Amino acid sequence: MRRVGVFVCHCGSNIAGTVDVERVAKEACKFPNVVFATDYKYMCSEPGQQVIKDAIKEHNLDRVVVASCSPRMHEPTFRRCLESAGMNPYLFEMANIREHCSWVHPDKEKGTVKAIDLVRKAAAKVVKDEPLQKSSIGITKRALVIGGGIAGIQVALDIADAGFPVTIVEKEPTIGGRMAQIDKTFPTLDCSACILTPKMVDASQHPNIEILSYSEVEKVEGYVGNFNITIRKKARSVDMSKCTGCGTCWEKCPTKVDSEFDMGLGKRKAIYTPFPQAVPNKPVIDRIHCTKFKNGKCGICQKFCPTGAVDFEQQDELITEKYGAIVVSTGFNQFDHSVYGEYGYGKYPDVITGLHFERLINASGPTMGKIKRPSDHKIPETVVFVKCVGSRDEAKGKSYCSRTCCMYTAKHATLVHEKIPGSKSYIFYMDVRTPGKGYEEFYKRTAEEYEAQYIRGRVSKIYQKGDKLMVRGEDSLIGRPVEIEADMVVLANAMVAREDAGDLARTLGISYDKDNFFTEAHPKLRPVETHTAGVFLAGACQGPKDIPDSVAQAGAAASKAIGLLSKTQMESDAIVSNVDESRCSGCMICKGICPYKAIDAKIITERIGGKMAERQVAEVNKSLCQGCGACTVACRAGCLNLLGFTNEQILAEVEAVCL
Amino acid sequence: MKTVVKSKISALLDEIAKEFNLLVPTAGDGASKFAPYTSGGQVSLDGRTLLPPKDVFFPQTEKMYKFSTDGMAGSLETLLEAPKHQMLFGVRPCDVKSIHELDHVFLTKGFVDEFYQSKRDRTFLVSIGCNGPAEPTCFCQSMGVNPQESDAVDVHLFDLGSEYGAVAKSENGEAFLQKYASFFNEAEVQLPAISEFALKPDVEGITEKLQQMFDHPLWEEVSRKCLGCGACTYLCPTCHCFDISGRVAGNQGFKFRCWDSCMFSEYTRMAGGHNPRPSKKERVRNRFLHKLQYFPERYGDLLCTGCGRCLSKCPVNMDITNIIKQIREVELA
Amino acid sequence: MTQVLRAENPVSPLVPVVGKIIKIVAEKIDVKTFHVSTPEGEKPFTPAPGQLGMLSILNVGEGMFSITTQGPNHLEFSIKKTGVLTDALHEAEVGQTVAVRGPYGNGFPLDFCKGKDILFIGGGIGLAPVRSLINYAVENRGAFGNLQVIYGSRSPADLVFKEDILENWPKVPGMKVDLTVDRGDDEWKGNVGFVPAFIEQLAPSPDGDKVCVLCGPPIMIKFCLQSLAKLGFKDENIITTLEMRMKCGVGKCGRCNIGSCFVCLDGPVFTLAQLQKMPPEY
Amino acid sequence: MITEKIRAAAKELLEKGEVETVIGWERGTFWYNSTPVFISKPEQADRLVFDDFCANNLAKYLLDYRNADGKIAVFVKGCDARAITRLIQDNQVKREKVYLIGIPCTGMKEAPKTVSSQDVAGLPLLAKCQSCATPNPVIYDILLGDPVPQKEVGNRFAGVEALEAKGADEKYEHWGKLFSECIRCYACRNVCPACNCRECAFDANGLNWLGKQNNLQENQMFNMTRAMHVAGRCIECGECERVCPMGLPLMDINRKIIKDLNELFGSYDAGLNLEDRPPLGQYKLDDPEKFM
Amino acid sequence: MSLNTEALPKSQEVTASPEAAPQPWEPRIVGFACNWCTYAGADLAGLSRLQYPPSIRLIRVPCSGRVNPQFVIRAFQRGADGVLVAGCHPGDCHYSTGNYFTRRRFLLMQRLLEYMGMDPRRFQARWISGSEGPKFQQTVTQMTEDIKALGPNRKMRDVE
Repeated sequence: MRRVGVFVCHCGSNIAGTVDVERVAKEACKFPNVVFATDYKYMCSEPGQQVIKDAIKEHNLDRVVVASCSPRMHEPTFRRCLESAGMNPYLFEMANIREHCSWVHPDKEKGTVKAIDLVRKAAAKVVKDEPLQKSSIGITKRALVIGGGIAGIQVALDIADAGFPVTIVEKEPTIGGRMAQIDKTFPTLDCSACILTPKMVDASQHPNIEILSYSEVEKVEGYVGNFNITIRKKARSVDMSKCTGCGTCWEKCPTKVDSEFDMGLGKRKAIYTPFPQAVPNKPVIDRIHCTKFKNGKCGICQKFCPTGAVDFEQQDELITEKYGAIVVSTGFNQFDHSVYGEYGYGKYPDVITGLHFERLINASGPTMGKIKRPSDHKIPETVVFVKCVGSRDEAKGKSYCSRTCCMYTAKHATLVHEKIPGSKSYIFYMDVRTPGKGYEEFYKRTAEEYEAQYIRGRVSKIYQKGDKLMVRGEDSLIGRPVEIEADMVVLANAMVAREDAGDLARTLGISYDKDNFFTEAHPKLRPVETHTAGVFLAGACQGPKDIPDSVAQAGAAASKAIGLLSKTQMESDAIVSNVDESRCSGCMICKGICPYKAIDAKIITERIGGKMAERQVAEVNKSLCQGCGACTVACRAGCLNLLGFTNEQILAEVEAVCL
Repeated sequence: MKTVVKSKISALLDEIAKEFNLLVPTAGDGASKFAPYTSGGQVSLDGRTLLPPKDVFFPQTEKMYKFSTDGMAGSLETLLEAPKHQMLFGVRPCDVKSIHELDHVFLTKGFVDEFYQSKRDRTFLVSIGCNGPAEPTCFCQSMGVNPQESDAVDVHLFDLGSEYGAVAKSENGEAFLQKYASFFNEAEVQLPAISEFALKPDVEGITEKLQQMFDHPLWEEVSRKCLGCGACTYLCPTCHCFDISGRVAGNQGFKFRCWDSCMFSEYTRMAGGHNPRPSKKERVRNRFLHKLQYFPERYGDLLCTGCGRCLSKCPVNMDITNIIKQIREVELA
Repeated sequence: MTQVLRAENPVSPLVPVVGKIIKIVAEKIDVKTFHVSTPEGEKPFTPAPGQLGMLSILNVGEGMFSITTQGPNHLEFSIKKTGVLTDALHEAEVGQTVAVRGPYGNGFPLDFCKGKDILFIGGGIGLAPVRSLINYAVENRGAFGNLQVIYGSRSPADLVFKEDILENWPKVPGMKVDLTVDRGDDEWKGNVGFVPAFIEQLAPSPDGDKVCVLCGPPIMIKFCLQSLAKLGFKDENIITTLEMRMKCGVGKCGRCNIGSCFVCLDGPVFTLAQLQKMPPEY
Repeated sequence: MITEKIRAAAKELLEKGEVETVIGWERGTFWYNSTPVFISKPEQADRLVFDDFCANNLAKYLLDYRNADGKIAVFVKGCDARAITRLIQDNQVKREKVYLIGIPCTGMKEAPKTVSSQDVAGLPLLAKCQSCATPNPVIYDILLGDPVPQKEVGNRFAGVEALEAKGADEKYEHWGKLFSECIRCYACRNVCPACNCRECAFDANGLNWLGKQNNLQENQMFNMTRAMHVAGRCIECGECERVCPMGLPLMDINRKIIKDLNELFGSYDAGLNLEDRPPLGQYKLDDPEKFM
Repeated sequence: MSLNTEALPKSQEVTASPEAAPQPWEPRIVGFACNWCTYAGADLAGLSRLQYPPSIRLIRVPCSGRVNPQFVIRAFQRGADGVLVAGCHPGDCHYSTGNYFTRRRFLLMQRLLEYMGMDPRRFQARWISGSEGPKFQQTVTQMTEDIKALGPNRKMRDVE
């Protein structure tokens, strides 16, 4: 008979508060096969784990049940504890009597009864557990970075410096991401391009880094250490090997189009590079607006190109590569505040967003750094800044705070003061949040030295009056409505996830939250990992954050990836499917079910009725199988069993719970 | 001979039901079987029931003992309660013989099965004779059964057309006829002639012949069409193979015995996987040899009373009379 | 020819009585001998040599095992780890409650063997059923002629009942014990080789109507029979035991039949002559 | 006429040695019993017969010939042919190892009550043939006789709909009574071409999906599990209902599953063409999720 | 199999919960929760201290695709009053396609259970993601109320 030990945790008062842990331990002794049961204040603590190790030796236990918190939290912890006590870590089950019991059932009596049931369930399952071994698989020592913003570049550089080849896949024609659009960076006001472009150049020149710009990830197959990733290299219509980036083509190109990079404030040609310091500095033809593609005429760029690099016949190219780790750093979008009809965006050209303002003050921007009103290019005297547009607003926008608006609005006010002498800035705010190093001091200087007028209140309406914009709001500190005549209004829009974030998450098989930001494995303990092994996160794609945090996360994600790639062999999980070949009839219905293509047919020969005969049976590739178990239900005869969650174990749990 | 008019039978049954736990052949919806009598209920005294009376004494599932475990300790308690006195009314001679053969198995050879015995000793048997094949598939006459009369009962009723002729076959039978004499009147009777049977297999000397036919290719041919289901064995009044298994729920549990069929594939499979009868050929051969050779060798009777149930319900019309004919036609070297 | 010993049975032969494991002897890694007695400390029943008992752990299952020997108030079962029940038994400890019923089977033909020389041949765990007869012969030494035990196993570590085969039995007057192993190791002094070859090497003479009791894996029995035939042993004098799946143990559930006889009731002990007359289906 | 064609075809195949064995029907105990027969010599071909009582579906016997060296010929009616298609899809039969002789079928008859009445015409069609949707074989090597016109089959789900309309307790009462009649002889499973596992989950002694007792709960578990296992595989050949000794209306269960499969995942009939895959073996992104 | 059928279990629903019992009857619901979403959602409900009746017992499975319809029948057999199968929203499955099969299997299974006479409220399948703690709480609360109204389950239950 098995010798099971049950260990009930108090978790301080988290469990002991609403579950009578002593009674649970006492009842556990009566369960079949349980030979030892005790309770302790903190099972997961060092002394707690020692209690388990001692009990294993003293009562020579061969199976352990811990009744404490969620296995998603401490299952690995207790498995390691068992391993150090010389026991197979898979002869272990947890009963979740905290999240699923003590924290949600105030009635102590009923909570205790439920806890006892959960422990009986775990004990019934552990009796059926068999020792399992992890199998090891090889690792492709190569990383893929999706998104070439500052976070992506930093990750690529760190991994490349560690000696592993990295590929950056960037949707836009150039890397640089959002940061390239920004003029100055708070709090030190050093110029964004000055700190970004060297990194971009480092990335382009680093021997270990390959940049695939104007490309997207099409399909991701395989699993940690062995991802097969199909990348679509969109047709640039320019032959990268021949093009020298001389710029003749985009000078001669007759077609002018609104530049997305300049947020529509400036123009670009049909054949263009988004901004001068683009890396790779090779143009792309915008096939939607280029007359050659629209009606077959023109083709001037091809004529004037000295190296004949322009090639209209170029098609999308699909390449499939093997990678060991993936880091997602696809950045963020600005909140589309058209829902706030009252702010008049779209009706009044002089009501612009933060990024528009960044393009205006940028030296390589459409106005060569001079702040001019988009409507009549006059220099504005009075500029009003409106914060929390779309943030902290569950009704119309996003419930969260976008963390960066307070700081970049203060920066904008500082720059308005510097660039337009005698100008006046007003800032409508709810709160001013300055969580970073030197942030509060920077905000103080803006308010005091640069006389930026902070008004605590929300803006209710903006309307045009003559060539002025009337900004009506309320100053909640003095409790009076306020109306300001402004020449220009800058809205600090919320940071939201990319619109295709959901599709990318599905392609990668990672989960995402209600705002489409990618979900980290654990908010506090594993912020840069996802639940899908081998896929890591960096930057704003995981949640709103500023450049310092993004770069810090980039370093963390890179170290995780390096940690994975530095191993020669990787242990694949022991929870995999297993075929009982003597009973398998080879119908292969399981093969069509497996999402990882881990099941295939194999021919075995055996002696039937005196002569050797061949027969087809299913075979599970233990390294591909991720242990989802969908195949076990499709197999009618029950020859496919998922080790760790076998049919017998789950049936035992069902019976124990219904006792 | 004492006779009773058929129309008074239901009244007689009402009386009996007061004293006995009365079981009668019913043909309500679903298959015809022996079921507790409900006055005015569906009683069908012509033809034989599809389900044999064997499960009156040897139920398909029967709890033997319950047990409880507590860590290493444990206790068990037999679940043997003798049923109230019961009467099995309207059994056909072929079924009477089958009961007699089950007695061989469960009550002799050194061990007595109390579960069977406790029911068998408390059952008063009343049989009704047939004047010919009740179903087209009947062939009891050729298997040594007198369709009109059976002896190993308490009371036998001859079918005389509009009335029954009652003959006591045991003291209990005598007492029964005394007790219910009001229903009977004395009359001279003339047994009707037994009508012709369609199936007349000749079983003369078949046991001896089969002793040399274990490896004969006949079995390969015969067994090909069998599906290996258990219909024949579960409908057969004489088949008595059973399995012992248990059910555990936490610390409580019980052990039960239930019908099993030698035709099932895992019937003789041992723990290590070795199976002395791995394919249909061995299993079909074993079933017919058990009925026509092994049982006669051991107990003296053929283990087939010619009721024809297996013949009528076999999905592929496996016909024991045809197999007997084929065995007869085989010339041994 | 086989006289039948029956012990009375309080209730149905299918309902066991509660027993307890009072001692466990680890013979080798996958064989243990369990000493079983009733909670009151007596013998559940008195079997004859060669008889079987149905041993069970209540909430696990039931299995038929040969009773290798018996003491004044306990029975001994030697059990190899092969299935669900035997696994549970091998993990059980002293004091574990079991249920036991029996005795079943015909047991060895004592009258037939009395007064004759007996050659016991055992292979691996096959020695267990034979040991019940050997111990009976040792206790009633006078009733039997010369005794010889030829016992072989895969390796020295696989030898079971070491106490009997190395100390007790060699000291018994008129009793010879010859051991062999398929693969020796450095301490092993005895013979190395398969049992059938070892038999031919020892060449025991069949005269004096010597009886030979033979148990072991089917493959070993097949070759031993050939060797014994060469040495002139008559079929009626060669006795062996068979192993079949058994459920009721009293010849009623129909499962363990070979031809018309039931291994659990008419066996498990058969002479070679009987076996040759039975259909080859075991 | 058909019988002569059958005998001729079988004799020719065996004489030319094209096939090792021919599986067909022969006359059984009475004139209304036709029973499967396995012929391996040309002269035995005269035992073959095709009449109004050849209800057995011969497809499943091919499972016993998996390791046969030569080809096997088998006579297939409309329903049998669908069973062959399913067995090929389940990799239990290789198309090239089977020679299919198709027979257009006008439906098989119930057995008469008494032996003597020889009149066949008056006998009603078997329940399974009354609602037969594929009288002509969908797959064959040769076809004996020209295709039979497709019968107008009423709403095959009428029985199911009638049952669905009942209240929960009424339905439980209905099925509870029927399932307590089941004696678990497994004839329905052993005759069913969809149940082609090497060893049934219920027979594996280690895996106790099903208790051995015969009570209402275990019978419910058996019947419901079998319904889910043959979901998408049942070709409505009706053999399970025909062979059930207790006469349980098993097709009411299988037809309910087929009705639901068609309603939920698009019209699908098992065994009609080789490329289909059972609905439960695949999915569509826009599958309905009414109750999720 | 005529005589010894246990009395066919009374199939009418016990409406009022038996007052006599000292403890008010608490329905017993067996829940199969997929480890990546619903189990995490239940954890989140715990983290956020969302109270719900203690009638559910969750069995963790790697994916809702692992839940075999036969487990559901076994649960009802052994005395469950309600069964919940919950997993990730289609598209969120950690194993990408697991819950598509769950959806197909249990759409069919629920109709079969209903066809066999089981009250549909006793068997529920839900998509509950890792961030939907409140939805988990509402599902359990709602299901408990439904089943309290229905009373203990008599159908398909081992009559020991």
